[in-house]
Amino acid sequence: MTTSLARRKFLIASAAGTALIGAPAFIRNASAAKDFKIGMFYAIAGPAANLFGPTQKACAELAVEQINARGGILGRRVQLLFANGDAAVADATKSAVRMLLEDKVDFFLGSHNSAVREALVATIKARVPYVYTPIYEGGECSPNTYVIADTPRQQMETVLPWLHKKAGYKSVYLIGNDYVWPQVTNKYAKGIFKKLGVSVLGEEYVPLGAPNKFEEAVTRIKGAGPGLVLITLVGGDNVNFNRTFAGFGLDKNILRVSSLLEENTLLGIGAESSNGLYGCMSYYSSVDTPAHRAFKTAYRKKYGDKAPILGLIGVDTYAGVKFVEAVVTKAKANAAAKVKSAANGITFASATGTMTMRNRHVDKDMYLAECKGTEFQIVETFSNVKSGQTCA
Amino acid sequence: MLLLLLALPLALGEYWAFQLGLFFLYAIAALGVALCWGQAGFLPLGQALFVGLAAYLSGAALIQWGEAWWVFLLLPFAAIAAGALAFLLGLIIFRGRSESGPYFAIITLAIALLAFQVANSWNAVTGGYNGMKAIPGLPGLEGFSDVYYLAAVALACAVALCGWLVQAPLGTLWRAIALNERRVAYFGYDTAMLKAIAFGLSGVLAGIAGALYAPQQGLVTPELVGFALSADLVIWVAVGGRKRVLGPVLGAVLVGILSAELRERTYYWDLIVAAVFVFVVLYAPGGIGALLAPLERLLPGRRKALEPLRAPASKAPRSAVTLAIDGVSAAAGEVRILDRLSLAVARPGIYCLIGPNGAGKTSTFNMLTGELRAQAGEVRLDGDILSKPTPYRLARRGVGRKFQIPSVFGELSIDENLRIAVWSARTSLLDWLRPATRRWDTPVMAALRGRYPFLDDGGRLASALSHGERQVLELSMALITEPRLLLLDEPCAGLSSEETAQVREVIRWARDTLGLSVVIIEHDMALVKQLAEHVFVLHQGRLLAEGDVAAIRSDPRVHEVYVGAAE
Amino acid sequence: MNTWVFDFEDVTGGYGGSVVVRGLTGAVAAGQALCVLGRNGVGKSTLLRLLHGFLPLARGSVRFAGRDLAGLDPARRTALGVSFAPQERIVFDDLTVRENLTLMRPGHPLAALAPYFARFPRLAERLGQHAGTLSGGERKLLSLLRVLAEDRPVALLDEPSEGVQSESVRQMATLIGERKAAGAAFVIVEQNLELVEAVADRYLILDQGRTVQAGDRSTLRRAELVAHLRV
Amino acid sequence: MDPLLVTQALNVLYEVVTLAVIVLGLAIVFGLLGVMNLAHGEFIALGAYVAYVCQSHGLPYLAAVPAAIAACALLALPVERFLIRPLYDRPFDTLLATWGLSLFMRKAIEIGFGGGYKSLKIPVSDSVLVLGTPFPAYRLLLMALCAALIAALLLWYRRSVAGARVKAMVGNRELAQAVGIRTDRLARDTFVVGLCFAGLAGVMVAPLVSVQPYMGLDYVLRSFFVLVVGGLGSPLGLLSGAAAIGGVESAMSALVDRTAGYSTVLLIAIFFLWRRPHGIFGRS
Repeated sequence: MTTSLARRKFLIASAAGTALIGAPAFIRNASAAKDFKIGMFYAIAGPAANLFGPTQKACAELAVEQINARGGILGRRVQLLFANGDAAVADATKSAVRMLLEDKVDFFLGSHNSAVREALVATIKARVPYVYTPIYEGGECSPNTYVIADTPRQQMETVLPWLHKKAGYKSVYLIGNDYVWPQVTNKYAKGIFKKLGVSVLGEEYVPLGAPNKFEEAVTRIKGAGPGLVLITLVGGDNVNFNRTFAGFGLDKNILRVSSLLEENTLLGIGAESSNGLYGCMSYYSSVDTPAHRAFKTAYRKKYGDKAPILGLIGVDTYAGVKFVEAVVTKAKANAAAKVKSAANGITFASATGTMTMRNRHVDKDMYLAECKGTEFQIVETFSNVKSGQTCA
Repeated sequence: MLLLLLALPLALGEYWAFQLGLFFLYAIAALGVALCWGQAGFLPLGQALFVGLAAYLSGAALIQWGEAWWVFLLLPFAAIAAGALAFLLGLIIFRGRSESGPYFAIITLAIALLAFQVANSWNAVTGGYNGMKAIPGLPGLEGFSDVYYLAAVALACAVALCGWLVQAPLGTLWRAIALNERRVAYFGYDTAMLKAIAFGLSGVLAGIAGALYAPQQGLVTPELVGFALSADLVIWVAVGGRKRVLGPVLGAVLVGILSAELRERTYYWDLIVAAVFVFVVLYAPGGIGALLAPLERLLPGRRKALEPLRAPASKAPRSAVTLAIDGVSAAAGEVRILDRLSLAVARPGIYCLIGPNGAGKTSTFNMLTGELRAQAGEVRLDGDILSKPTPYRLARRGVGRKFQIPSVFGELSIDENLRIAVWSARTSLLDWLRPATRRWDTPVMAALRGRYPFLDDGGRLASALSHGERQVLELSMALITEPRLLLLDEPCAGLSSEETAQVREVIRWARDTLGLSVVIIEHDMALVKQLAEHVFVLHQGRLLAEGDVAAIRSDPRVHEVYVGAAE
Repeated sequence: MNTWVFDFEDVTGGYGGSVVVRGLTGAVAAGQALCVLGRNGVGKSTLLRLLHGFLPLARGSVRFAGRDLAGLDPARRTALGVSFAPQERIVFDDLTVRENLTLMRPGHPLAALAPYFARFPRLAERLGQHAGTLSGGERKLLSLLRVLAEDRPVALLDEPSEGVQSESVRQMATLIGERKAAGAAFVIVEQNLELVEAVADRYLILDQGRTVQAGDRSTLRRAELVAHLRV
Repeated sequence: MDPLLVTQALNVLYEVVTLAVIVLGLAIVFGLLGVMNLAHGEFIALGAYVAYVCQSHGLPYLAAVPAAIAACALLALPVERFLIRPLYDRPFDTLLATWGLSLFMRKAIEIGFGGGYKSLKIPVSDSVLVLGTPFPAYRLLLMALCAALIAALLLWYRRSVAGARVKAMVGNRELAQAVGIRTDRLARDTFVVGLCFAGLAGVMVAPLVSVQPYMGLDYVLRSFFVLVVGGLGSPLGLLSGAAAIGGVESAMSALVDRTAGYSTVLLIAIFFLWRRPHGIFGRS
């Protein structure tokens, strides 16, 4: 009875279309008890909100639409509740508390930075399972926490040996922002360089959140003369560095690999400065697989011409929601122990294919992309790359 | 009130208790910002530094000893450490430069930016970018809403503390500094110390917020040290109202919670906040707190006038003063203002300093009090060479000054103005905190009240006084400090002849009762004739002539500089 | 219809709401000088600042060529034809002597000032120097020259002779006399009797913000003035 | 000569000269009028976005110059009238009001142009040999343009009548009124010109940096530091401040790394704000 009532309300709301978007929120609350609620953190307001936010939301909603079309999770309609992940940690914490206590969400999904992740872990305290989606430094093994993200191993283990084989660089220079993700990535990369017999000519970090310029660093790199530069700069620093690098003409002789190079950043770097620049992540919008073609068709169909630009940070929420569906369906509950045993070895859909959860991280396909203008051209696919994480 | 606060979580539920608890903590830090900005008149723009420091300390202590009940005893130390750092920083900065304008704000901002880099890079200690994690809750208070009670009690205590400080003599002195710091220094107060105390207390308040933030959140990240929280605190204080005790609390709780709730739902929220902020700065400097004013008036229990207390004796020396200026030269830019000036005040009495405009009369005073640096020559006070004089040090040695344009503290009441003078050179740190100090009275003060009945109307603001009354008030304040040497710059300018006569009598009375040496810059020759026991005539930065009035009048050189060459 | 080029009536006002001068009335015709006399602190400078719009009038009116100047800021009064030389901060220290003289008359040849420079050769020698490097007396001369160079119908001068050597004061008096002959009117606040006696056509003696004596040249008595100015 | 040394020396020079141009607008507004404009960086951003719009419409790069000046002037006029003029002589409130304005402008730019990075094509993309070492041509051109712009402004300030009037107003506002200068209008015009220079600086650096709504933050604080170290109101101060802040940051970045450069600049700024607020040459 209540179920059919809820369904009818849902149908009415859907029929009313976008004009009534404000109203369903109320109706959803009325049907709160039955829906399967995912509390999702993404960039709603803040510096990253315009970069990633719309994609994060669109991809998650696409996944939810597909799941609900098939009858939801365990017969329950899936509902997304949103909170800002591009916020001060205390703001994220209070949103998590609200979702825990008032909304009583069944699962948490987060696409945000590592500091906010630590805040959510500290707040949720494993009471509800939590899946974290964007690229990060690895090492998250808190109980009842699952990670879809690309890890340093998945990135470095693929791109560095491949480029060494193809381009034969003999030496390398490392530059990154001064915080944990670049440091951990570089530590991992240096292990690989040692095995490859590549010498590290320099390693430097620039302050996070400071107005950085890169003329001096680029000149230093020019003097060191490496065959490859490994870039673990983020955001505007990544843009500035690469524009300066090419401006000084270093792009003609030195290869670059950037660890966090998605579509927005490449647009900022621009076609003039992207020659000889590579990236290695689990998603590029130019990946050509049957699954991705289907994904993109569905995405275009749902959002039309004004669809937010596709990129790794954003699309990974799609896989995140699909993981929730797969694991809860298999476990038949969201209790911690059941989810944990169901999760290990489970395979679920991503935008480009499938991923497999092991040790609460995923084995996934990685793509090596070379920048051609402001587009990524996939030059190699690495299948089922292991995360290198060993969470119990 | 407190009961209402404690009952709130039962009505609103655990989530709101958690949320309110956090913003109560922010409100405590905001109270500190308001103490500095609304009371003492300087704006700290990097206050998060102290919140963050205490949070890291408290977090570390909890991680180390979180199981033990006595960890509660450690938390105050985190707050005190933050306060100590603030006090030291304040003392260093304020000693280096006496004013507290926007540059102080930018210094604190730059320090906070540096601290952010340290917190972000020093992985081993702070946990770096991802923060100091797995901080346990306080023993027995692990629930989401449990810290709420602690925060509510802490906030109530902080509000009470601030309310009390604002009422205490310290609050009066802070407000006086905000209005005219130089004048406060001329009353013999160490203004740098007073401001550093305000900054230190604001650090303690920020520290209390930080110390409780760590167990409430379970995580401390570098952004807690950074600019964003510092900026939010300032916006909350501005919008809430920086001059009222409850203003910052209103700002933090209302604006803070509205922002937290609406930012992610309202696309234009940041635009709205920016516009409201600009509006408040431009048109409503009192903030929301100003709306409370009518309510406050309704509250009963206005304090009755209390019996005055006899103030202790001044700590400044009491013996007669000797002053000798010997060959002093000084310049401003290219223009020579004092040119080998020599004059001496050897025994108590009334000395007049006259001369045409630009002769260097006020400059002589400025040179004595250290505002104009002497390039050559020396000044001896009681036989000791005065090197690097400051208004504060001179006041401590019994030298007072009254300015030409009356510089009483306009936004303070007559009573408060007089008290600042009474406390001069009589108070210790402890007295600044004791309300009883407000009742101090001295025979000189009583005598002046007798002469000038308007001084008894203590509640009036000094800005509401007439020009003549302000002149008298400032002269009274100078006399109440019971100086040995008093420098008066045109004490009768703009007074009616009746008022002039009264001032003349008061100066004579003060000389007789206090054994005072008075040096008066005066243009009114009638007054000079009536008052002066000795006259110095200055011309082009030099002593042209000196002697009694009759000798000066008959001096042809004096005649020439005043009226032009004789035919 | 009167013939005054500049006149004021019942002028009352002061700083920040306090009243320093009360009910002052005076007038000057073209080719005349009105001297305002009195001890320091009686409100002479305040009067000039009220006349030129730096301070608001609490009561009274100021007219130039019959036009009421109420509501006009100092810059507009100057543009209309009333020059003003203040008592303090009298020149632009950061500008050269030449710039001080030509600031509002770009391209105007300095040659027109040649007769003045002839009387004050020291200024002519220092045309390229910053005014801030001049001595006090030289600055006063420069200030006066600036006003004379502006060549406006009315000039308000605040103690032009202060700090100036007596030889130069005599030159000043001659210059002001020449300009009067050419039809300019002056309101001069002054304490130097020599200058007053040389140029004044009318006078006004103030004490404590009020007029105690006023009249024309024929009633000007040195002894009385000295009594009001001195001990 | 060691080619790296040549390049690093040019980098230091480049940093100093571009920093001077970035500060120019604030030097006018803060140095001459005493207005602490915390929205300075947002006007630089506005100039950069105007350049982006011009370029994306296929206009020649120089077209951005008049466009940016027009945009900044149009915005500066109401800002002066309603935000700055009521707050003269209230430095704290000016600081806070312009800070509010900067928050507002940043968000407005984000709403208008989106939060993503905009990349502008570099108008001149070749390299030029300097003492045998290649150096990017646009950077050299920019240095020349910046130097020319600063020199022109200094010459104008020193030699022109308008410059003399501004100097007169700054040095002695009351006397300026007495000689007939409409100081309120002159102050308004000076403010507008200052913000136009900020926009112009935005146009000049836009091809070399990441253009995004938050870019203004990078410039405003350093601009203040330059002015504090150099001292207000003097052209020599502007250059020496830029040399001290930009030169030290660039040199430390070249010798050690960015962290050293950034921290040194903060420490220098703190020292000057604390001990020598009137700058290197100023009297305390």
